[in-house]
Amino acid sequence: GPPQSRPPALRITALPDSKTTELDPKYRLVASHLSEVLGVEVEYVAVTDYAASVEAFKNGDVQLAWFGGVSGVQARAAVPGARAIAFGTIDPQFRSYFVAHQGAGLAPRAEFPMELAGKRFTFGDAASTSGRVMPEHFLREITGKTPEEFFGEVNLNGGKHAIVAKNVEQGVYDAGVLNFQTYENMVDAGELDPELCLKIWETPPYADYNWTAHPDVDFKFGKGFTDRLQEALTSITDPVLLDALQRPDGLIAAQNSDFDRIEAICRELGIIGR
Amino acid sequence: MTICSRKSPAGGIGFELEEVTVAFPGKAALEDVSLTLEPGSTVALIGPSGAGKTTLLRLLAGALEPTGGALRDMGGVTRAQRAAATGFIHQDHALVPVLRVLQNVLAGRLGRYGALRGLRSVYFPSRADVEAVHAALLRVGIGELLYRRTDRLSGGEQQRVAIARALFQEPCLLLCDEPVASLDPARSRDVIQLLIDLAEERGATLVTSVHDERLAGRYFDRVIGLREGRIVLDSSRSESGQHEALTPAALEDLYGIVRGDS
Amino acid sequence: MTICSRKSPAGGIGFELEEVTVAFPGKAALEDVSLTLEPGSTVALIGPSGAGKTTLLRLLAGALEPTGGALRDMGGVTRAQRAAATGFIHQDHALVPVLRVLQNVLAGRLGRYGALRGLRSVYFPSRADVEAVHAALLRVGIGELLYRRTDRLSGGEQQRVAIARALFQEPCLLLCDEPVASLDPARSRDVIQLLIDLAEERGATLVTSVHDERLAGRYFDRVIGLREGRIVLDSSRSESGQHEALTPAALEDLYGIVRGDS
Amino acid sequence: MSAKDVERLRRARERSPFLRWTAAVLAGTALLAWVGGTVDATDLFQSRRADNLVRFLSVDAMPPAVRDAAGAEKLGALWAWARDLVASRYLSAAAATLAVAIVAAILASFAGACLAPLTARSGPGASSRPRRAVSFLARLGCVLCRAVPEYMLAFLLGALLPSAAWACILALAIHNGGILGRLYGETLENADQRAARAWHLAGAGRLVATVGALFPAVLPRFLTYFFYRLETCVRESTVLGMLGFVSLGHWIVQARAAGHYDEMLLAFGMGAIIVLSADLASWIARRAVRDAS
Amino acid sequence: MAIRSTSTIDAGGPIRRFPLGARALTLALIAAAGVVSARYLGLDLAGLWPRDAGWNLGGDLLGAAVHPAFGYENEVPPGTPAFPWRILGALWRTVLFAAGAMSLALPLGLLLSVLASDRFWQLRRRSGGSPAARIVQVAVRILIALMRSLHELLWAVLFLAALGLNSAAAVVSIAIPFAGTLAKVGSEMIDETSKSPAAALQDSGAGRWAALLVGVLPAALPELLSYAFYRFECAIRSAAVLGFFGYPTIGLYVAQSFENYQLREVWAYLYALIALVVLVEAWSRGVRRRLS
Ligand SMILES: Nc1ncnc2c1ncn2[C@@H]1O[C@H](COP(=O)(O)OP(=O)(O)OP(=O)(O)O)[C@@H](O)[C@H]1O
Ligand SMILES: Nc1ncnc2c1ncn2[C@@H]1O[C@H](COP(=O)(O)OP(=O)(O)OP(=O)(O)O)[C@@H](O)[C@H]1O
Ligand SMILES: [Mg+2]
Ligand SMILES: [Mg+2]
Ligand SMILES: O=P([O-])([O-])[O-]
Repeated sequence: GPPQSRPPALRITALPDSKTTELDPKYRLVASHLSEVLGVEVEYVAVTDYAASVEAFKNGDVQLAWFGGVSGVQARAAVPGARAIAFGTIDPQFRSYFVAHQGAGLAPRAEFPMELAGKRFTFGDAASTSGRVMPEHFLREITGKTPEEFFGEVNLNGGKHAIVAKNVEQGVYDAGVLNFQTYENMVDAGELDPELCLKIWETPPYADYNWTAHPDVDFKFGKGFTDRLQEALTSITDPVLLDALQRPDGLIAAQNSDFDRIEAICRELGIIGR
Repeated sequence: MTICSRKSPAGGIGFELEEVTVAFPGKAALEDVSLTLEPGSTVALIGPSGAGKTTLLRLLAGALEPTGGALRDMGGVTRAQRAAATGFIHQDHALVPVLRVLQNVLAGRLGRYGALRGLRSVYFPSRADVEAVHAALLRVGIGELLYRRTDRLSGGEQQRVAIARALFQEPCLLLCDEPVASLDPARSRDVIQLLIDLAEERGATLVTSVHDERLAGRYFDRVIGLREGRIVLDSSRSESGQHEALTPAALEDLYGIVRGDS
Repeated sequence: MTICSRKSPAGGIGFELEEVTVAFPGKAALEDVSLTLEPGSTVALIGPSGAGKTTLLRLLAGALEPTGGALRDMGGVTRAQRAAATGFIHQDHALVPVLRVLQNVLAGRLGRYGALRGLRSVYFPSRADVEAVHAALLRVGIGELLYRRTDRLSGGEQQRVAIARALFQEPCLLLCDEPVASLDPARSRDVIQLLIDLAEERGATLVTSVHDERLAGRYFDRVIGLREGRIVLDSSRSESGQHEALTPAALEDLYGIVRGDS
Repeated sequence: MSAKDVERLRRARERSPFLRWTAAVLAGTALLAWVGGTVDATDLFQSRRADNLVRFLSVDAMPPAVRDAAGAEKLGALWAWARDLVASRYLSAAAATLAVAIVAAILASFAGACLAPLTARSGPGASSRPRRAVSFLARLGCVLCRAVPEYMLAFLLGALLPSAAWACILALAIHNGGILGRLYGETLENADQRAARAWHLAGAGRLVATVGALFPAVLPRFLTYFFYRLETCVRESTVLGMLGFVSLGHWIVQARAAGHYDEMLLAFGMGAIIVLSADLASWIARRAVRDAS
Repeated sequence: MAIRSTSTIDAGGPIRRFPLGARALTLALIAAAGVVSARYLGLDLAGLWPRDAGWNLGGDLLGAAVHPAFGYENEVPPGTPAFPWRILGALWRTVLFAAGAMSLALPLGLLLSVLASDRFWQLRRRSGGSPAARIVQVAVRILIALMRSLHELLWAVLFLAALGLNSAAAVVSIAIPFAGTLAKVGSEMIDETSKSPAAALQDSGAGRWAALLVGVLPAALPELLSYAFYRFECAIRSAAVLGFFGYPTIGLYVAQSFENYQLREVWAYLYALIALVVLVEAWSRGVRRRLS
C-alpha cells in the first residue's frame, strides 16, 4: 500500500551467515522485543546473501542490520553517518577455522599448514569476514601468495559457513575455512562429524560481527533514537533472546573505531576506498 | 450509370505500355511489350503456362516495376486513389488463412478508409457491411460460408472468396489471375459473366487471365495472347461480335503444341 | 505389358466403398458413398466446387479415415506397399518450396527405398536418376527448369512439377486432384492424355478430379459426378466409346446452377 | 431476409469457449498480480528509489580511475581500466562461458532433434495408437527435463560431479534438451505437412518423410531455436557462477561481493557481447540457409 | 507423345552446385565450434563420473526423490502454514510473478516484434528502403538484443543494487528479457508469414497499418500467441528461480530446504513445480490446438 498511510517501521536485517530457516524465527523474536522496548513497529526483512544485506542497507530498505566485520565496514563506508552500536562479547576476538576432510591427509597444527598448497579448497561467501576476507588476508600475509596461486583450483564463493563445513565433511573439497562459532555449534548439535571434518588450524583473532544503525533512524524516529537502540540491544538479558541473537554471553556497546583494523585490511584488499 | 467514368476520382483507368520488359534474375518474364489498354475495356490474357500473364497483371496492379521501357496509366489520379480502385484476384487467392471469410471479404475495402476506420470496418463491421458481404458471397454462391475460417474451405470455395472480396471492393480496375481455375465449367461461366457485368455496370476496366480461350473469345472485348513474354496475338471483337483473329492456327501457334516431339 | 497386374506385389489396386461418410466438424464432406473402383480403370471425378472430390481422393490415398461406413481395398498388399505404389498430385501441388525442382521430383521414389538410400537418392542423386527426372520433366514440357528453386515458378510450372513427380514415381494407383487447373486447354489435354497413357501402359488405376466434363468424357473409362457429398452421376463408356449418361440434362442437374440462389 | 440469414450464420459460427476462458483467466491473474499486494508497484516510485539509482550510476558503477581522472582523460582511463580487467580475467572467463554454452547447446540440440519427431503429434502416420503412446512418453520426458530450472539442476549436479564445467554443461543440456525437444517437435507439427504427407503417402517411411520433406523446410526455424537456446545457454552459464569454475558468473559474484559494481557491469557487458555475437551468427546462418536452394 | 519443350539441357551432365551447400556448411561450422569448445574446456568423459563423495549425495538425492516429503521434515516455528498450504501459496505467488511479468512482456514484445520485422518495413513500399526506416529498424533490433543479453537474474541483481528490494523490480527484471525474446522470435514469425495477403491488400490501396493488422498479424498471431503461452511457462520457472534471491516464490523454499539438507522437502517442492509446469503445458497444448 502507499507508504504514508502507515507509521514508519524500523526495518532490520541480519547477515544470512547460517540457515535462513533458522534465522527467520530468531530475528522475528528480536524484532518483536525491540518493538516492545522502543514503542515503534519493527519489521524483519530476510535477505539471501551477504551482498544483498549491504545493498539493502545502502538503499535504505533496512535501518538496522547485523553485519559481519567486512560487510559492516562496506555498509558504513557507503552510508556516511552509519554507526556500529553493539556487538557480542566474543566478537572482538573472533577467529576462523581451517578444516580438512579426513581422507585429505592433513593433521592439526599450530602454525599455518603449508601442505594445503594445491589442495581442492573452498572459502565461504565472497563477502564473508571469517569465511573469506580474513583467511585470505592471513594466507597472503603468511605465504605471500594469492589463493589462486596457492591452491590452484579454489572455490572463492562456497556459500554459507554450514555449506562449507558439509562440503568438506563429505569430501566434495579437500579443505575449507569457516567461522569458528558455526563449526563448534554444528559439532555440538551433532550436525557435523569432527572426525570427518577435521579442524587443522585456527587463525589469529580479529573483530567481526556488529549491529550497525543507519543515520536515517534519527530522522525517522527522533533525535537520540540510535542511542536508544544501542541501549535496547546491550541491555538484553533474557537467555531466549540472547540465543536468538546468537550471542548467549550478551551484547556490549561498539563503535566504528573497533573495526579500524579490519577497515584497513579492506582498504588494502581494495574492497573499500578505491 | 458508369461510376468509373473519366470524371470520377479513380475512374477510367487505362494503360500505355511502351516496350516494357520485366526481367527476373536469369529469366525475362516480359520482353518489349507495347500495348494500349482503353479505360472501360474488358481484356482476356491467354497463353501457355509461364508466358508472363501473372507478371503482366502484377505490373498493371503496381506490384512490380518494369525493368525496362515505360508504363503510363491514363487519367490523372494519385497512386493511392488508383490502388483503392484496383481489385486484384490473385492466382493463389492471397487470403489470410486464419481469418473468417467475412473478414477476408471486408478487407477489400481497406483501401478506401484510413487505418483506424479500416480496422474497425474489418474487425467490428457494421450490420450493413456484413449484409453487403453476404450479398457478395451469395453472388458467387457461397453465402453459407460467411463465418467459416478461410483455411478450412475447398479450393473452389477459396477462389470464390477471393472473387467476392474483389466484388465487395467495387473497383474501377479489376485484375483477375485465373479466377476460375478451380471452378467447374458452369460456375466458371457464371463467374466470368459476373465479372463482365460488374465491369460494364461500373464502367470499370477488366483484365483477366484465363486458360480457356473459348471463354475468352465469348465474353471479352479483347483477347491478348502472350508467349514467352511477348505478345503474339491481339484480337478485338469485330462488328459482328466475333473474334475473327482467334483462328485455330493462331491458337496452335500461341500454345505451341507440336505433338510427338520431346 | 501391364506392370501393375494382380500378380505384382502392389499391383491391381481397386476399392470398395460401402456407405462411406466423412464428416468434418459442422460439415459432412461425403455422405453414404457406395462405390466399386476396378483395378486398372481410369475414373474422372466431376462435380461442383465443394462437392467432396478432394475429400474422396484423400480417402483413397489413405490420408483420411472414413468417419462412417467401410472402405476396403482389393488386393492383398500391405499398407506400406500400397503407399509406395500410390502417386498423389495434390490440388495445391504439395511441393517443398525451398528445394529445387530436381529434388521435388526425386522425392517421388522415396517410398521404394529405405531411409538412408532414400535420402541419398534425393540429395545425392545418381546420374541415371537425374536423367530420369529430366525425362519426366520433358514429358510435361519443363525440362529446362530442372535446377530451379520450386517457389520461383509460375503456377502452371509448379503444377507440372507435381505431375512429373507422380510420373517419376511409377505408381500403380495414381490420384490426381485437378491436375490441369492451372494449365491452358492444349496442355491440359496433353497432360490428361499422358496420365491415361501412363495408366494403361502400366495397368495402373487412375482417379482424377477434373472440372471440365468434356475432358472427363473424352478420356476416361468412367465418370463419376459428386454433388454435396453424394454420387449423383455414374457413367461408364459404352460399347461405342461414348459416355451416353453424360447428357446436358444430367450435367445441368449435377452442377445445379440456379442463378441468384444461395 | 438477408439480415435473418446473416444472424443465423453468425449464431452458428465456430467459437472456442476454451480460448475465451484462457484469455479471461490469464488477464485476471495478471491483474491480481498487480493489485493483489504480491507485487508492489507503488514502492518503485518512491523518491528514495530515484536517489538510489542516481547514486548507483554516479558512484557505484563508476570505476575509481575514471572518477579520479580529469575531464578529457576520463575516456582514456575508462579504456585502460576495461582493457586491464578484460585481459587479466574477463577474456578467458568469457571464452569459458561461451565454450560451455556451445557444448551444452549442441548436446541439447542433438537430443532435441532426436526427440522432435517422437514428440510431434501431427507428423506423417501420427494417428496410430503406438505412435501416440511414444509421443506421450517423449513429451513427458521433455517436460520433466525442462520443468526443473537449470539453476537448480546445476546446484544438484555441482555437488555430484568432480568437473564443474561438466556439471554446468549437463545442467544446461538436460534443461535445454527438454525445451528443444518440445520446440522442434512443435515446429514439425506447425510446419506445412502437405509435402511430408505426400512423401509418406507415396510410401516413404515416417523418418524419411520427416527428415527429407520437413527438415529442409524447418531447418531455418530449427536454427533459430538452436541459436536462441545458445544465447540462453550463454546467459545462463553467466549466472551459474556458484559452481567454482571460472566463468563470467564467477567474476560477477566476486565483484558484487566486494561491492565493485563497475567491474560487475563490465562482466555483464562481456556476457552481453557474447549474446549479441550469437545473435549475429544466428542471423547470418539463417539467411544463408534460407537463401540456399 | 509429349509437349514441346523450349530447350533441352545435358541431362547427364554433372550437378553444378552442391545442393546442400549453405546448410551443410552451417551445420559443419556449428559442429566444429563444439569440438573447439570441448577442447578449450579440456572436457573428458571421466569428468562425468561422480566423485566418491558424489555417490553419497547422489544416493541421498535419489532416495529422497522416491520419498518426497508430505509434511515438514523438522519442527517448524509456530505460525508456519501447513506444508501443503506453503506449497500451494508458493506456487500461487510464482504464478502471480510470472503473470505480472508476462502482462508487461507481451504488449511490449508484440510492438517491438512488429518494428523489428522486415515485413513491416516492406509494407512501406517507397520509404521501405529509406535510411530513416532502416535506422529505426536496426535501433529496435539492437534494443531487443540488449534486453535479451542479460539473464533475468542479472537484471534482478542489477535492480537490487540500483533500486533496492522491490517485488515490482523483480517482475520487471523478468519482463525485460522476455519482451526481448518475444520480440525477436515474433519478428521472425512475422517475416515467415505468406507475403501475398498483405501485398494483395496493398495493391487494393490499403495502408501500411491496415495491411499489417489485417494481412500480416492475424496470420502470425496463432503461432505467436502459442509461443507467448510457452514463454508464460518459462516465466513460471524464472519466477521460481527468483526465489533463490529471496522473493517469496517456490525457489525460496527449495533453496532453504536444500541448505538444511532436507532433501525430501526439496523434492516435494520440485515435484510441485513440475506438476505446475505439466499443467501449464497441457493447457498450452489445448490453446495451441485451437489456435492453429
Ligand atoms: N478441414 C475441414 N474442416 C471443415 N470443413 C471442410 C474441411 N475440409 C473440407 N471441408 C468442407 O468439405 C466440403 C468438401 O470439400 P472438398 O475439398 O472435398 O471439395 P472439392 O469437391 O474438392 O471442391 P473444389 O472443387 O472446390 O476443390 C467443402 O464444403 C469444404 O468446405
Ligand atoms: N520471382 C521469380 N524469379 C524468377 N523467375 C520467375 C519469378 N516469377 C516468375 N518467374 C518466371 O517468369 C515466367 C513467367 O511467369 P508468370 O508467373 O508470369 O507466368 P504465367 O503466364 O502466369 O504462367 P501460369 O499460367 O503457369 O501461371 C515463368 O517462367 C516463371 O518461371
Ligand atoms: Mg500465373
Ligand atoms: Mg478440391
Ligand atoms: O559473518 P562473516 O562475515 O564472518 O561470514
